[in-house]
Amino acid sequence: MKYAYFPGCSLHSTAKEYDCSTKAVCETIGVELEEIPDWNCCGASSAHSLSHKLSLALPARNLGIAEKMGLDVAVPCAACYNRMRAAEQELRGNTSERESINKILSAPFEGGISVKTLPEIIGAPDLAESIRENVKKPLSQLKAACYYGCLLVRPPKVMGFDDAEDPRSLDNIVSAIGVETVNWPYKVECCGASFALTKPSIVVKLTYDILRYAKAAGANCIVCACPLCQANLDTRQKDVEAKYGEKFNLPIFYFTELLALAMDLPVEDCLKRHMVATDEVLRAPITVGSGENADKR
Amino acid sequence: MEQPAASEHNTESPTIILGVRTDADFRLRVESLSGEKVMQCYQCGECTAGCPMAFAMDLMPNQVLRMVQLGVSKPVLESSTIWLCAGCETCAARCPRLVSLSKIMDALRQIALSEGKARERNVARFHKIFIDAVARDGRVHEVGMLARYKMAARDLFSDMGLGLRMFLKGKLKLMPDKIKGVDEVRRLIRDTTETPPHPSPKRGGSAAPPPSRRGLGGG
Amino acid sequence: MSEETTTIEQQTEEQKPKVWKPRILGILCNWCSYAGADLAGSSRLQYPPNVRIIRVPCSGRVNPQYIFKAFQRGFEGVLVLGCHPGDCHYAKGNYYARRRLMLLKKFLPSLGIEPERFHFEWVSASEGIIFAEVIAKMTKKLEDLGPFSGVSVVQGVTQINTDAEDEHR
Amino acid sequence: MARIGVFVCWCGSNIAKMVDVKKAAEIAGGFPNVVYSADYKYMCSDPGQNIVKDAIREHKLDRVVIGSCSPRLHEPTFQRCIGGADLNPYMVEMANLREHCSWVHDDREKATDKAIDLLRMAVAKVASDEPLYTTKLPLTKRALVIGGGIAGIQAALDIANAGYPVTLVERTPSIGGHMAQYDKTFPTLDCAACILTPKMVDCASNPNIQILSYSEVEDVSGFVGNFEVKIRKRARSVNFEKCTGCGICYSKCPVRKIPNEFDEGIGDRRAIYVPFPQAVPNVPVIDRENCRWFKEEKCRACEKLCPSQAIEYDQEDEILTEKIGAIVVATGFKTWDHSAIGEYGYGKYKDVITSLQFERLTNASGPTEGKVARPSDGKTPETVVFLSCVGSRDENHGYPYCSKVCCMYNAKQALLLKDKVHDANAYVFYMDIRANGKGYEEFVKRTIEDYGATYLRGRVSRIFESDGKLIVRGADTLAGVPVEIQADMVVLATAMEPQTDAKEMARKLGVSTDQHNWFTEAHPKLAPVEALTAGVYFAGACQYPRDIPDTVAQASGAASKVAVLFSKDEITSEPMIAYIQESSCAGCHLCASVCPFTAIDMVEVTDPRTKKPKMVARVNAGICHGCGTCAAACRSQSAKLRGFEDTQILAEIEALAEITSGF
Ligand SMILES: Cc1cc2nc3c(=O)[nH]c(=O)nc-3n(C[C@H](O)[C@H](O)[C@H](O)COP(=O)(O)OP(=O)(O)OC[C@H]3O[C@@H](n4cnc5c(N)ncnc54)[C@H](O)[C@@H]3O)c2cc1C
Ligand SMILES: Cc1cc2nc3c(=O)[nH]c(=O)nc-3n(C[C@H](O)[C@H](O)[C@H](O)COP(=O)(O)OP(=O)(O)OC[C@H]3O[C@@H](n4cnc5c(N)ncnc54)[C@H](O)[C@@H]3O)c2cc1C
Ligand code: SF4
Ligand code: SF4
Ligand code: SF4
Ligand code: SF4
Ligand code: SF4
Ligand code: SF4
Ligand code: SF4
Ligand code: SF4
Repeated sequence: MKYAYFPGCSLHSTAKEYDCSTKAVCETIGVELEEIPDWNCCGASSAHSLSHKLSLALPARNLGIAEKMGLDVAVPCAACYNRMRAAEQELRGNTSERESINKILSAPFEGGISVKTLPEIIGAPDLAESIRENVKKPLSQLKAACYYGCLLVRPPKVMGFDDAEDPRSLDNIVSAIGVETVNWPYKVECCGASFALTKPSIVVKLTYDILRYAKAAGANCIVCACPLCQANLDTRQKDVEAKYGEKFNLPIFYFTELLALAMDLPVEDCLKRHMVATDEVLRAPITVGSGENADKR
Repeated sequence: MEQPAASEHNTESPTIILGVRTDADFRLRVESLSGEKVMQCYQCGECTAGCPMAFAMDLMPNQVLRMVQLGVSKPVLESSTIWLCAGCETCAARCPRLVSLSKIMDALRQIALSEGKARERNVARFHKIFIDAVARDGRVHEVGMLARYKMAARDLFSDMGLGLRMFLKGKLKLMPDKIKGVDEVRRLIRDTTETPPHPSPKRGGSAAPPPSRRGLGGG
Repeated sequence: MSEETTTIEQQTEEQKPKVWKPRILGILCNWCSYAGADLAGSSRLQYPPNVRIIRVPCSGRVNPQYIFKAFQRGFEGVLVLGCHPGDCHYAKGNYYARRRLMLLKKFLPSLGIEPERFHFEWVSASEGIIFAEVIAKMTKKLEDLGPFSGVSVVQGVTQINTDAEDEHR
Repeated sequence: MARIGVFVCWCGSNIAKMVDVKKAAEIAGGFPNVVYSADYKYMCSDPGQNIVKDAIREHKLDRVVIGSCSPRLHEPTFQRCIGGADLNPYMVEMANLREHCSWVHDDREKATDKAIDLLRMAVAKVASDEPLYTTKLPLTKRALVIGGGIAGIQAALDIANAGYPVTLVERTPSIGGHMAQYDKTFPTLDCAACILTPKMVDCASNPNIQILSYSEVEDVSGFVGNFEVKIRKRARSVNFEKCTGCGICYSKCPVRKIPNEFDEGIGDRRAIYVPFPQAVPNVPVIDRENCRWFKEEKCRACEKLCPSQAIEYDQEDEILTEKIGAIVVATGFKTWDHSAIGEYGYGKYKDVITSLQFERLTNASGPTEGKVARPSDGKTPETVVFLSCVGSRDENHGYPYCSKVCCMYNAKQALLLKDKVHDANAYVFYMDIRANGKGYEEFVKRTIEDYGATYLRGRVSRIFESDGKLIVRGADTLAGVPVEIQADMVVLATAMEPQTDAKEMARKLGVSTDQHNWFTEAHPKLAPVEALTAGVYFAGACQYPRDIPDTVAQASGAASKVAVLFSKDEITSEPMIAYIQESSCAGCHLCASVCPFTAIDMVEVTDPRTKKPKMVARVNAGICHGCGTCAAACRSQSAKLRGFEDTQILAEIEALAEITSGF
């Protein structure tokens, strides 16, 4: 299985840990990733706030290059996935728009490939075996609230790989490595990522609700698949705690980090970058001595 | 920051004059930009009920749509709401009449920008700076963009602690990547936006605010 | 008998050089369109006197051969009017009519008949005004088209309605 | 040789002013086969009609043309008139000289020309008119009512009381339908049992009504007055005659925890059961899927305990064949399954219930004996939220239409809640309150003003569980704010939708359904209880969501239609219907496939020439409405329409071909 890999801007900076854990896990379970050469930013929520056409054109360039590679695209970042997938769907259906954008592109996109998100790829049934084989240390000390956020599942007609109101893909993946998952109501609520810079007070409120419900459901960590969600929940947690006077101490993991941990892959560097310390939950009620090994790394 | 449009709005009578001053084209313009049929909405309020940002908005999402139905543009284009919509698509996924309010919000932001009416300037500015950054390097370089945004927003000190923490954690990269195909990206941006942003010629990004335009960086 | 016919022919002979007027055959369904034409009458609407109306129970009754026959017999235009979709007294006779007559319209050019000479429309029992307008418009259209030279290729007709044509000649 | 008379009417000055009636009559007198022509001031007046009658006798006329007003006005008058002179009434044609000529033209010369042409056409047509006769068909005066809800019960009682026998077929073990599930009914809060059970008992005791419960209609053939219906009587496993309804069997059956369909799953029943205590007939059935004897060949407790030896494990389904004259369809509705809505929890939260379940919770003879208790823990809820339009007016998950009754039962249920649990909070989310019936608006007002239910104008976007509460996130669009309610129970007014087998039933009956599978009436305003298929009528919520008053009105309407049909001894069929010329029919089935009334069957006949069997079309005179769609479709001109033969219409066209110049 081989994919054209689109890391997106975040995975090259704030979300490096998502990038390296993704690469490590994919290599281990036999998913080959070839980075799209010279890819550009997908435009994020800014492009479609300014011009609908721009929100199609920026992803189109990447899609065109990937089509030249002859590979479907693997996108780890939920926000990039949303934009890339929306553009793919619209450009495939809207010939005139596609043609007018293709005129500007050096590698045109004709609709020959499609965009997939990492939970969709890794959660595919045919990889289940490979994941199970590679699990060295089941992470049964974790009780996770899987957080999908908005962009991974909505609009359901475009994203469509998982249920929009009660998605299960991340739950299934982390269950396979021994993590217990909780049933909680905030799986798909928005964290306000696009206001991370401009409206911090809003983000703090939204983040608070998410953390609160995760904690109430008995989770000791949150698992996500989006650098924006991770950044919000992780970096803002201190502010939330300060503002609402409530301690959460909920580490926010990328699901790939957990996979890597369970597969005993070197992810120490990743975990160091977390704002909310991870060692406590990972050490917690130790099973099969996995915590110690993780610490050694 | 002075907000002339908003104060004007506030002092005006709240009565909506229909039939006389109704901007009949407004609805059609929103419909053509968004591809949504505005009259399909029957004002149930489900969008408002599920909107995660509603608590911060000045007009509720369904009210925005109502105004568009009536063809009343001013209060909508000058609202905070259209800038506070996170584009989370909760409304679109659940609307019983299959209206995508998030697409309509996109359209309204585009109109507000083109008419220089953006009320939440920081948000509008952020989007602009973001695309400027893409135009500059083809990718977004967080530190450079952040710096430019902070300068433009005259908001240098908030979040300083956070930034420092992130920097120490190795989360912020100092030097930007620039892609080879940046000219192609610039062309894409120029050809698909009504008023293209002007990428600053200097690499690495000076701290200078982007060229001022009414309602955007001009402040 | 022969005397009277002569009179008419003389009359029409006299008129002919004055103004040429197209001749229109109208086939109307009993429940909606014929009633619409009646309403035009009770409302005293004026329309050109060139249409002759045949009443049928339903537009679904209209056999395409009637239209060919009318053109063959020198009518310059043929109109079929029926109930609006959903209003058909027989639920869906008008749908069959639409399907059939749209097909027929496509056929007309191969017979040397301008398709504009045939018109199919929905007219309800309350649309007396529309009926009058349809007649006026049709008349104008046919005047613009000018006299009809007659059916040129007859095989087409035979293809569609072989038996019928021979039986009724 | 035909002998035609032409009569031209002046209509006072209405026609005469614009048409030279004398000239027209004179010229018409010279048309082929015309032996007499006349004009008169008012043809429809008695003297006018006498002129026609006298001329028929005097000039031995065998057919007549009247040049006057629209045939839509006076055709029956002149048919009667010539019938009075011993002509077949169908030997008259009318030329519409008034509505289509004198009233719409202002050029006297041209109008006169046109009038002459119209007479010419009528003469050409009348020449080939054939005498037509109405046919008499036999009629079985027994009605079939399908579905034993309030609609079926009312229709059956009305027909029976008009003196005609009725077979009432009900699928479940008891008649009563949805209404039997309710405690109170809006807008008067009548106790449903008090007004329904007497009717159910009347049905059972009426000598004209045969109730076949636990039965289904298998097949329907034939046509109005002459249907043949096959009914499957499912094996009850209890002898109907012997059972006394003592109830010992179901109080002792060891299989207990089967969710009772009648209680909407809130209460339980046994393997042998009656759905509710007041069931009619009060004879239990054994649910063979759950009975231990049928599953494991163990038990037979009911057999041992039954004091009347009524248990019969070896009963089999029976097929009855009945001759039926008219059919009333009263199969009612079902409610929409809200587990399609993810934002309301996909039907997973125990305390998010449907309105039908709430009805059972408030019913004094229901599973909780009328105590409002939430399903999860049996506690009395303090805060209950009612949601309108769940699956109705919702193109995203459900149906675009309004279910019409939920606004009212929401009000009823909010009121009942406040009545039973005084300090409970009742919140009703609504988009519009559709309270359009007698006393309805007042009822809603009472719920709000006197009982203190809180109405919120908006929809709910999300329901989830947290900390033992149901969090309901909605909006109040009047206040312009989002609203969050911590509720103990949420009641969903789920949409009414057609029965799952409605399409199948429609196929059996030869009737049509709309895009959602509601049965389609013959005309939305003027024939709301009739199907397009003669002899089939609709009653109640099988046609569209409706409440009990409307259902009962429609059921009585359907019943009176049946009584009107049965009041005659034979069925008179219209003469202007289709027939098939079998000698030329190729058996291609085209006519049958286009007939809107499925009036054409294919039958096997012996070809008189080849003496071999062949398939031909045959028009069922009882069903044909005379639209002529078949006649236009037939390639071999074998399907024909009396009164509008191809020859006649072509003759009308041909008649004008003589005129060579423009009009
Ligand atoms: C929650 C709720 C509360 C309501 N409250 C009120 C109220 O207070 N007041 C009011 O006026 N209205 C009320 N209504 C509306 C009321 O239920 C309907 O108007 C009424 O039940 C319609 O009666 P019906 O006989 O047409 O249909 P039903 O009651 O549905 O009866 C149909 C019968 O036909 C049977 N059947 C179905 N298919 C077949 C088949 N193929 N063969 C044989 N039998 C078949 C069914 O088993 C059933 O017995 C309420 C509706 C709901 C959903
Ligand atoms: C503005 C308006 C628009 C409407 N549009 C529609 C529509 O589009 N579709 C629809 O379905 N419904 C419509 N309706 C409703 C519709 O008009 C009624 O449903 C319908 O007319 C009721 O018919 P009726 O025979 O009961 O009463 P009416 O139409 O009121 O007829 C009653 C008759 O009885 C006569 N009468 C009264 N008293 C006596 C007496 N003492 N002795 C002898 N004769 C008497 C009256 O003169 C009258 O002729 C509309 C109503 C209104 C007001
Ligand atoms: S949910 Fe849809 S129909 Fe309802 S108010 Fe919002 S946009 Fe309108
Ligand atoms: S897309 Fe915008 S308006 Fe819609 S729910 Fe999300 S934030 Fe609210
Ligand atoms: S028959 Fe018609 S046209 Fe003649 S008098 Fe009577 S109403 Fe008038
Ligand atoms: S079957 Fe027997 S035990 Fe049961 S109710 Fe009838 S008579 Fe009583
Ligand atoms: S035989 Fe069946 S129905 Fe009878 S008591 Fe036993 S389980 Fe119940
Ligand atoms: S009756 Fe009321 S609750 Fe029911 S669908 Fe109609 S508007 Fe909604
Ligand atoms: S369409 Fe004509 S030929 Fe065919 S079955 Fe019917 S009557 Fe016979
Ligand atoms: S005339 Fe109409 S109803 Fe009668 S058989 Fe023909 S198609 Fe059917």
